[in-house]
Amino acid sequence: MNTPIIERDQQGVGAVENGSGAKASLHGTKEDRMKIAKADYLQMYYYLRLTRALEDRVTVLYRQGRIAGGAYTSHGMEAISVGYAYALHADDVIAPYHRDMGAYLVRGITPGEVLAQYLGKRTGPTKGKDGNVHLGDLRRGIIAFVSHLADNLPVAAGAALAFKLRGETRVVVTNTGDGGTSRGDFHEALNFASVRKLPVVFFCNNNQYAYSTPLHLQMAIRDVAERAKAYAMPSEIVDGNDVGAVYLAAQRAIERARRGEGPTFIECKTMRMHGHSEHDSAKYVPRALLEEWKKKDPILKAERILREWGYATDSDFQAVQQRVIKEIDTALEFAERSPLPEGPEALDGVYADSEREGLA
Amino acid sequence: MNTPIIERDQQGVGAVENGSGAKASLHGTKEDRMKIAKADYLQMYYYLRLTRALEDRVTVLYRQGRIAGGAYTSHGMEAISVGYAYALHADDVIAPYHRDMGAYLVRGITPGEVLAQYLGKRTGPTKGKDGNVHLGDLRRGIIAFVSHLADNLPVAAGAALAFKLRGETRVVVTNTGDGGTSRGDFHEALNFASVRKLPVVFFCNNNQYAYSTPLHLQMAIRDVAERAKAYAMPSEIVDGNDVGAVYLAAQRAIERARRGEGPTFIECKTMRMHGHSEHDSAKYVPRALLEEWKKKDPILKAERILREWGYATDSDFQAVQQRVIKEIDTALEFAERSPLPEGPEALDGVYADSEREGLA
Amino acid sequence: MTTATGAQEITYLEAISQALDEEMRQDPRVFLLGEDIGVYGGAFRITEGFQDKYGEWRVLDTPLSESAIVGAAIGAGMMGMRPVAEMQFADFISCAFDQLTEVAAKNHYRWGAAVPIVIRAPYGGGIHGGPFHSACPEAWFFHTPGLKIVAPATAYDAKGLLKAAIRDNNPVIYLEHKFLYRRIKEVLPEEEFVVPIGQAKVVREGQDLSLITYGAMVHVALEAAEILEREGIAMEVVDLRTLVPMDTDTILESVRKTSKVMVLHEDTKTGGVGAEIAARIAEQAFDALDGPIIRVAAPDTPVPYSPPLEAFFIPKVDDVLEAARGLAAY
Amino acid sequence: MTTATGAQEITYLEAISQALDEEMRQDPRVFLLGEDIGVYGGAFRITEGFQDKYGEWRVLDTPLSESAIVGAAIGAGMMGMRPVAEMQFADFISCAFDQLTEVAAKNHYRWGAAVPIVIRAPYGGGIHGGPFHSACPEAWFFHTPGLKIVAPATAYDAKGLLKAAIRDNNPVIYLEHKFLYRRIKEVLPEEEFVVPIGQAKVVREGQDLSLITYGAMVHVALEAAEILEREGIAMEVVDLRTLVPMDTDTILESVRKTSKVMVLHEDTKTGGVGAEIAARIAEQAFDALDGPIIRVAAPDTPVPYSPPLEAFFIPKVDDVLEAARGLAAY
Ligand SMILES: Cc1ncc(C[n+]2csc(CCOP(=O)(O)OP(=O)(O)O)c2C)c(N)n1
Ligand SMILES: Cc1ncc(C[n+]2csc(CCOP(=O)(O)OP(=O)(O)O)c2C)c(N)n1
Ligand SMILES: [Mg+2]
Ligand SMILES: [Mg+2]
Repeated sequence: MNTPIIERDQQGVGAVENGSGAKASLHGTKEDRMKIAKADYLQMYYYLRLTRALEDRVTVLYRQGRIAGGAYTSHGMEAISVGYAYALHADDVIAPYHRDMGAYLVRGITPGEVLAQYLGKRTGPTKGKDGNVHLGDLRRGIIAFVSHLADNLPVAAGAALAFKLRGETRVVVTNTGDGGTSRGDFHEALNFASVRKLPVVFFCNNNQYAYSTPLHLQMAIRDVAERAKAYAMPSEIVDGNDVGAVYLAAQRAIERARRGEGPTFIECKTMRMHGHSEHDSAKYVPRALLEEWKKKDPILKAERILREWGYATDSDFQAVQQRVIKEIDTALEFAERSPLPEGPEALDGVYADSEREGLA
Repeated sequence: MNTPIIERDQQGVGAVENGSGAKASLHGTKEDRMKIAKADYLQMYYYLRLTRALEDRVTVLYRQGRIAGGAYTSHGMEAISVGYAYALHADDVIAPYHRDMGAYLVRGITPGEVLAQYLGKRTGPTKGKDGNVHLGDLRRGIIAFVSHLADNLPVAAGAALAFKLRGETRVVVTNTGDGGTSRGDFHEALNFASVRKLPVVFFCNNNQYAYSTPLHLQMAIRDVAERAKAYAMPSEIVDGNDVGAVYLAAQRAIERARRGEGPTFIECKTMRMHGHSEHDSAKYVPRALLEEWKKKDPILKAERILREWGYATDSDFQAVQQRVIKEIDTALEFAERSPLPEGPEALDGVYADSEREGLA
Repeated sequence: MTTATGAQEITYLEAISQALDEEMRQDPRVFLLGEDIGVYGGAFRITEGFQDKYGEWRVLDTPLSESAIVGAAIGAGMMGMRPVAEMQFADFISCAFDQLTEVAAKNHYRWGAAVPIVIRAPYGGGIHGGPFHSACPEAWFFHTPGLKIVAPATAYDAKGLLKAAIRDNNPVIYLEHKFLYRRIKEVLPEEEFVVPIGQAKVVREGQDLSLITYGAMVHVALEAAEILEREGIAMEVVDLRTLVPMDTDTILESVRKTSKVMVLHEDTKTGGVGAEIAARIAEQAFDALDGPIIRVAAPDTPVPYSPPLEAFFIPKVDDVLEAARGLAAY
Repeated sequence: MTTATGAQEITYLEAISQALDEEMRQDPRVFLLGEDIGVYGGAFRITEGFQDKYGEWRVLDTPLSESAIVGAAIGAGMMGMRPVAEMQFADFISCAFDQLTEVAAKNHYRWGAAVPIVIRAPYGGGIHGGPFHSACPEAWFFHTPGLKIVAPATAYDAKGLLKAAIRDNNPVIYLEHKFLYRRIKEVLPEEEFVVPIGQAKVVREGQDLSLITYGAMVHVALEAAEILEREGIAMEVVDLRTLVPMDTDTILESVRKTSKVMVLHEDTKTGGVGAEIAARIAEQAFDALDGPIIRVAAPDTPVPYSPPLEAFFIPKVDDVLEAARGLAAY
């Protein structure tokens, strides 16, 4: 069996050549600086902070026993979903997975809606029908996550097919975990998208574990990006903790898709810093590994770069943090004030009416 | 979209370097001659002839309206299943697909049983329950084909897992079409087998079409062997019309598996010379392509090599042909004489008794 | 065949082609995807010539990937298209099962996203297809809230229900019976028509007992009714046409009228659609019943290949006659 | 908890672990495979410590691939092993559906190859799991000839039926109810025991009406029976324990005794197992019936997440009481 990718990762993914032949993105370079405007970087920083603060609050609520179901966070991986979502146009579409809170927020789901969803309130995007990160809203271009991992990959390809059929230049971005890439639907989706050159970008959050399963028991390859070769699909490996690097890689792939050149696979190397869900202590993850990755926290990394590039100072960071905490407080108030659905609402909405709903 | 692999194939696969990095096997070389004993080559030749004669008879029966269901042949592709099956030990196991008649015969299924199966007779291996090439018999190490393409790939991996768990050195060989590699189960099986280094060899009969679908609408890669890279699985591309080359490639992979070094993927380049099933005129296949491939017929190729190596002469070939025709005549008599099952037998055998049946 | 008036008789198969053609012509959102539906025109030649007419994107040949076919249909449907996906044989729908039950069926309930897709599933036995080319897959999906299922028995319904399915805003499984493809034909109206989803039809009136059925079995039922008539037993035949949502009213009305009821289907018996029909009657019309609710259905086995086995397996006119005589005498 | 006699009370969850442990100890052919069952001990900790005891091959962590898990179990089973595959949640069995219905279920019928595998499926609601972590998947497989299904309601049956399932030569879907895992316990016999597949059990006698049920609903039924007793209604409760093959005799016997019958299940109503039970009764014991056959089941929707919605969705004691009172008065 292969050794896990961890060792190499610790040397900083972006900086090294990788064996897979996939392009490796550098991060924090001067070249990048020219490509990311200050306002954009600051905005992404804000979303990193907002995501972190929101999910930290979810964790607290979970520990207080106020969330009936499970709770999943993207702690330490926020840069991935913030980065890709920020690279999209308003009429593009995302099909996120369960550690993409940042993408929901960038696309306009409010923290209040998220907390309402967690608390099972009628004001959540699913009106209490579904829980946690199963948020969807076609008006905001968000296809709701389905627990069954990789199920939304063919769906994302199909959404991209609709755009292609209509001659639109819209793009779909979807994401999956390293574990999710082992499912048959991953294969069928990437193969189909590649044969038909569909405008879809497949992200993979490689956080080195799928629940308790380490990468080397999940696949025999070192880099998930190797999977793309089976589809003649261009791939890229990126430091998933560097929001700028993710954003630029996403932009490249999205624009490629928009030009009609087909799908791209982007592996984001990162680390799951919490348990699989908040009930899981993740004893199976070596502590040293977590310590190492704590230093690579995407918020710290963003702050370092923002400072280096002269885009922001520590007081700016504090201001953002204060702002997001206030936003989360307000959001929680909203969620708490919101009514629970009434029992018989369980019967509503199994079928759509004859009038088409949602956005086309 | 990629152009189909056809052009290059016409130059003779074995002889050229291929772009995928997979090993390419040469065929008919002196080196091979040292590796294949005369008796073995002649025996394989006999099986090529037997397979051809049997399936030709099936085609005739089909045209005469004497086969109630469909009929699929491996015409022009007999070298693949004869070659891999001949490379196995008696206690190894195969999980063939629908163009592997040669493998059934090598493993000891008789032409009489095959024809009885086609005619729905009680003496067929499925006693009339199933038709055409859905032949299975655990005592002869044959896992019956399931129509749902690629479904038997995880099953083959599981059989190999049993051998590994028990510390046995037995090996499983399975086969799939180029089309079958697009199914999710293909991906899940190869990934699992590779992670656990299971003693299984995955053959792929790349006959350039899946029903009417040409390779470039099936996958974006040029060589199916590229698929193996997603699993860090060694692969090899072989001239599927050269029984010796297939046999030697199978042998290498089987011995590798037997040594505990894990699975191998072997792509056999070939061409489907009949319609998808005997009702299909295959108008969608360019005639010139078929003409070209007719020259590469595996029986002609085997005869050329046997002659070159001094293993046999034309009169030997004629003797074999006479022998197999007689065998098929006898087989058809047997099948015709055999009784049809009685209606109520339809109710038998849904569940196994408490006594274990079949071979362990 | 042409009738005396010069009107053309159309087979069940042609009716399906016509519906697809008309809907594609009228609505640019409609497109087809599946294996071998383009150049080849589909395993049963339903889309023959379509690719010439509508191009290789609106008649899209896919890789051999049922799950991706259905998943892609779902995605395109949510983005405002009207995909019609073909399973080459209904049997292979098992490979797309997860997409249908977990994604297509639940999306609207969970987050209000309509999934206007049609899955065409050529189903049923009688063609010596064996265990993997003969299945009746309806019961699995019948039990999955969020899906609709239609199963036409005539060319008229085949056309009208397919058009309704394409226009419906929900995932609809369209069960087209392979045995009927070329065996039945009728003259269809020249003007456009749609058969609304959710309406059963009394295809033969009778007062002695009711037979509830659908699909190819409708013809078995009618043949049996004809024979029973001569024996003095008037059997009413209800063709469900739609399985979900089920037209329970029409069923109960018939039962209340005749007081005796049988259910007939080609699918295997245990847990089949017939069980639900029987259960609804036993629950909602018990007072009207004058005898047991009899189910005539295939035995609980896979579909066998060999002709005598298959003939034994599939419910026949004789099976219906025997059951009906017994029930009438009850 | 320890009883007065010093005997240890065992939870439903522990009973499952014990059965696995005993069978693995006794039979080297038995091995486990699934996601996170090794180091982690499974999402519900059923196999905690097993990998230390039996090694990383007999307690095999697989990639995230349900279809491969079931397919591999089938292959290993045919080669003489006794695999027990775990679905992390029963809901994900949809991803392995095709392997179960097309390969596992049909192999013996088609060519005589026994497939001695067990699929453990932690199922059911009441734990706020929402639409993807609460499913009752039984009806899909109930309609698939070739599979067996068991659904224990007590720790005793959980242990005894799992041992029987592992020893059975057929594919058995073992439905373990998540809600019961830590909520029920009992003292189990010290000596080895097996609960034979295919035997229902009358868990409470009564003569006024019968309630047929299984799984977590057995406890709802017993609670309702207690209350009804006080109202003077004696309700008999039958715990099916095995769904396939169904013990129709025990059901019919109870119906013949009480003349009135209800069916209760947590799964959604249309096309559920209850439909078949009702249909069998309406077919085979019609003469004994003194009232309609009432089904109490979840409504035809996915399982909603929010507590008030889920509480509404899952059948409750009150639902049973209301139905029972109505039927008793019929
Ligand atoms: C088909 C399927 N099987 C099992 C699960 C249970 N499950 C939920 S998340 C998870 C691990 C996912 O790992 P990965 O894809 O790497 O994503 P990560 O959580 O690490 O971000 C598992 C096994 C599931 N949701 N879907
Ligand atoms: C899952 C599934 N989908 C569709 C089919 C129908 N079908 C039978 S053979 C075939 C083409 C197979 O092509 P390939 O795998 O390349 O094998 P070949 O017949 O070319 O040898 C198709 C589509 C099937 N058997 N299984
Ligand atoms: Mg992961
Ligand atoms: Mg092919």
